[in-house]
Amino acid sequence: MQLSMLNDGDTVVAAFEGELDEHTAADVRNALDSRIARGGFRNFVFDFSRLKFMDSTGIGVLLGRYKTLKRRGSGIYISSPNPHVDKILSLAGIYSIIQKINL
Amino acid sequence: MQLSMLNDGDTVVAAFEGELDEHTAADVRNALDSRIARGGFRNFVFDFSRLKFMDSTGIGVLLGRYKTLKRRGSGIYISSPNPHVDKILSLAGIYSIIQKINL
Amino acid sequence: MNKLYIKISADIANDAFIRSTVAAFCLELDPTVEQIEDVKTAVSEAFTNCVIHGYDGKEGNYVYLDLCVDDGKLSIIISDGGKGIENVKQAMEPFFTTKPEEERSGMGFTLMSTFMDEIRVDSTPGKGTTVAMVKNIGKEVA
Amino acid sequence: MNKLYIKISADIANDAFIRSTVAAFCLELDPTVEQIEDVKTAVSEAFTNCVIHGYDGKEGNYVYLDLCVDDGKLSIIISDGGKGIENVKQAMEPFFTTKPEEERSGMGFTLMSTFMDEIRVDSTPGKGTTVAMVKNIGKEVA
Ligand SMILES: Nc1ncnc2c1ncn2[C@@H]1O[C@H](COP(=O)(O)OP(=O)(O)O)[C@@H](O)[C@H]1O
Ligand SMILES: Nc1ncnc2c1ncn2[C@@H]1O[C@H](COP(=O)(O)OP(=O)(O)O)[C@@H](O)[C@H]1O
Repeated sequence: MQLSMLNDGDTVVAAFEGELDEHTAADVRNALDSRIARGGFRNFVFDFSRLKFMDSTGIGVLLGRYKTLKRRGSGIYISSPNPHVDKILSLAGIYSIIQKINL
Repeated sequence: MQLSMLNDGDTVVAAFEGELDEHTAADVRNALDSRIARGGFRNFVFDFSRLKFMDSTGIGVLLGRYKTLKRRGSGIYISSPNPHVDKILSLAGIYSIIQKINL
Repeated sequence: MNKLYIKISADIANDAFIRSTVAAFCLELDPTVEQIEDVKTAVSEAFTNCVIHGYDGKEGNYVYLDLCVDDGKLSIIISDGGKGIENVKQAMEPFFTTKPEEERSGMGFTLMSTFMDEIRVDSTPGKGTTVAMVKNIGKEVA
Repeated sequence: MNKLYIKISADIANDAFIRSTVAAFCLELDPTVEQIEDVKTAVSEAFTNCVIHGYDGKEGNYVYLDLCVDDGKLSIIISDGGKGIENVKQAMEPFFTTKPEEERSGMGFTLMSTFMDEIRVDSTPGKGTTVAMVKNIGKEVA
């Protein structure tokens, strides 16, 4: 699991690459939280275009970050999940609180 | 395991692709034997450039074909084995009876 | 009929290995990409639950898998000898979790039920938990 | 220390699955490409022997693998409950085979001994055969 954080104007793009499960989630949470704490952005995008696999751990990771970002008043987006990740996000109702976009 | 047989003048090139083990050897033996039985060539090349894996089953397959080809008076060659296949062929002394070439 | 039994250290670092191994074992059924992803997800959920809930992440324990592929069907039983579940019906409800502080989503059993064709959970508090799942696999059922 | 036990149908079609599974399990030791190929070959030889010699290819039997990775070392025990070996010393000699008519080369044990750092073969005629092998793995020992 690789996570790279890019700044695009007032938008942060967190690009996920690899497999997100309970084992790899710890580092992902830390990286996301410290970037969010640093601030200096208006929108936050979870770029899932290169995320190959995700289980329900990913739902927890998203919901956890959603709370903090919402409190900050940030725009929150999910970009380009593959069909498998998309199915899980739909099932869990994530798209009713986080908008899906295509970067 | 894929085996393709090419004719290059009076030379037959048997190109191995994939993994050669006891499970995949049966089809390989049949394909080689029926090509050899058809004749019409002076040289026979085992092209291992795309053979990814081989265990000792491969030694038996080679020695079996060597006997028939020798009886026919054909030239016999092994081409471009990867380091792993090369190590096994060397260990089994195959290069003392079949010459290694690079196609 | 092809059978495989696995006993492996209950270490969450083995999660990726286990789901890939199960996926590789059912390749002979000629699954679609979607079926492979479904199976990997269900296995990942069940294995994670054994490690995280069954054994509370404690070392020195084992997770057991019992697989059979036969006639277009994958049967898989995943079990632990951990703390067990008091109320299985409640545990299987969407969003129910006993570890919200670890950001568990409570969607594990929901994904297993959705992605597999059959699921059966047996648990004895103090003894352990067994999750048995079946999925029909192959181009015809896709 | 990470442990894995496998019991699998003694079907030669499982050979590729087994050697890949063992290779995947020792990835955490950060092996070189050459070390992975060495391990895959040794495992393929031992598994093939259980199926072809131990059970003479008969269906309904199992091969057992017992793996442990720890501290830069892979330990692997592969065993069958098959016909066993009368004379282990002779069986381990290069080019010795009891199945020349099936084009076995008799080089199985030689490759196992060459590619692994330790090998020990125990066999009881009528009871089965156990091959225990050890390989030191990692960039330092390469
Ligand atoms: N193997 C297990 N051993 C003990 N408890 C379990 C096990 N699997 C599931 N549970 C219980 O069932 C609940 C729901 O599981 P699940 O739907 O997978 O959600 P989550 O894992 O996100 O909590 C868990 O929170 C836990 O209390
Ligand atoms: N698991 C086993 N059960 C019974 N006999 C075996 C087993 N493994 C090896 N043998 C015996 O040892 C001989 C040598 O084995 P090996 O060096 O692997 O060569 P090969 O498999 O090519 O015959 C075999 O021909 C067989 O007689």
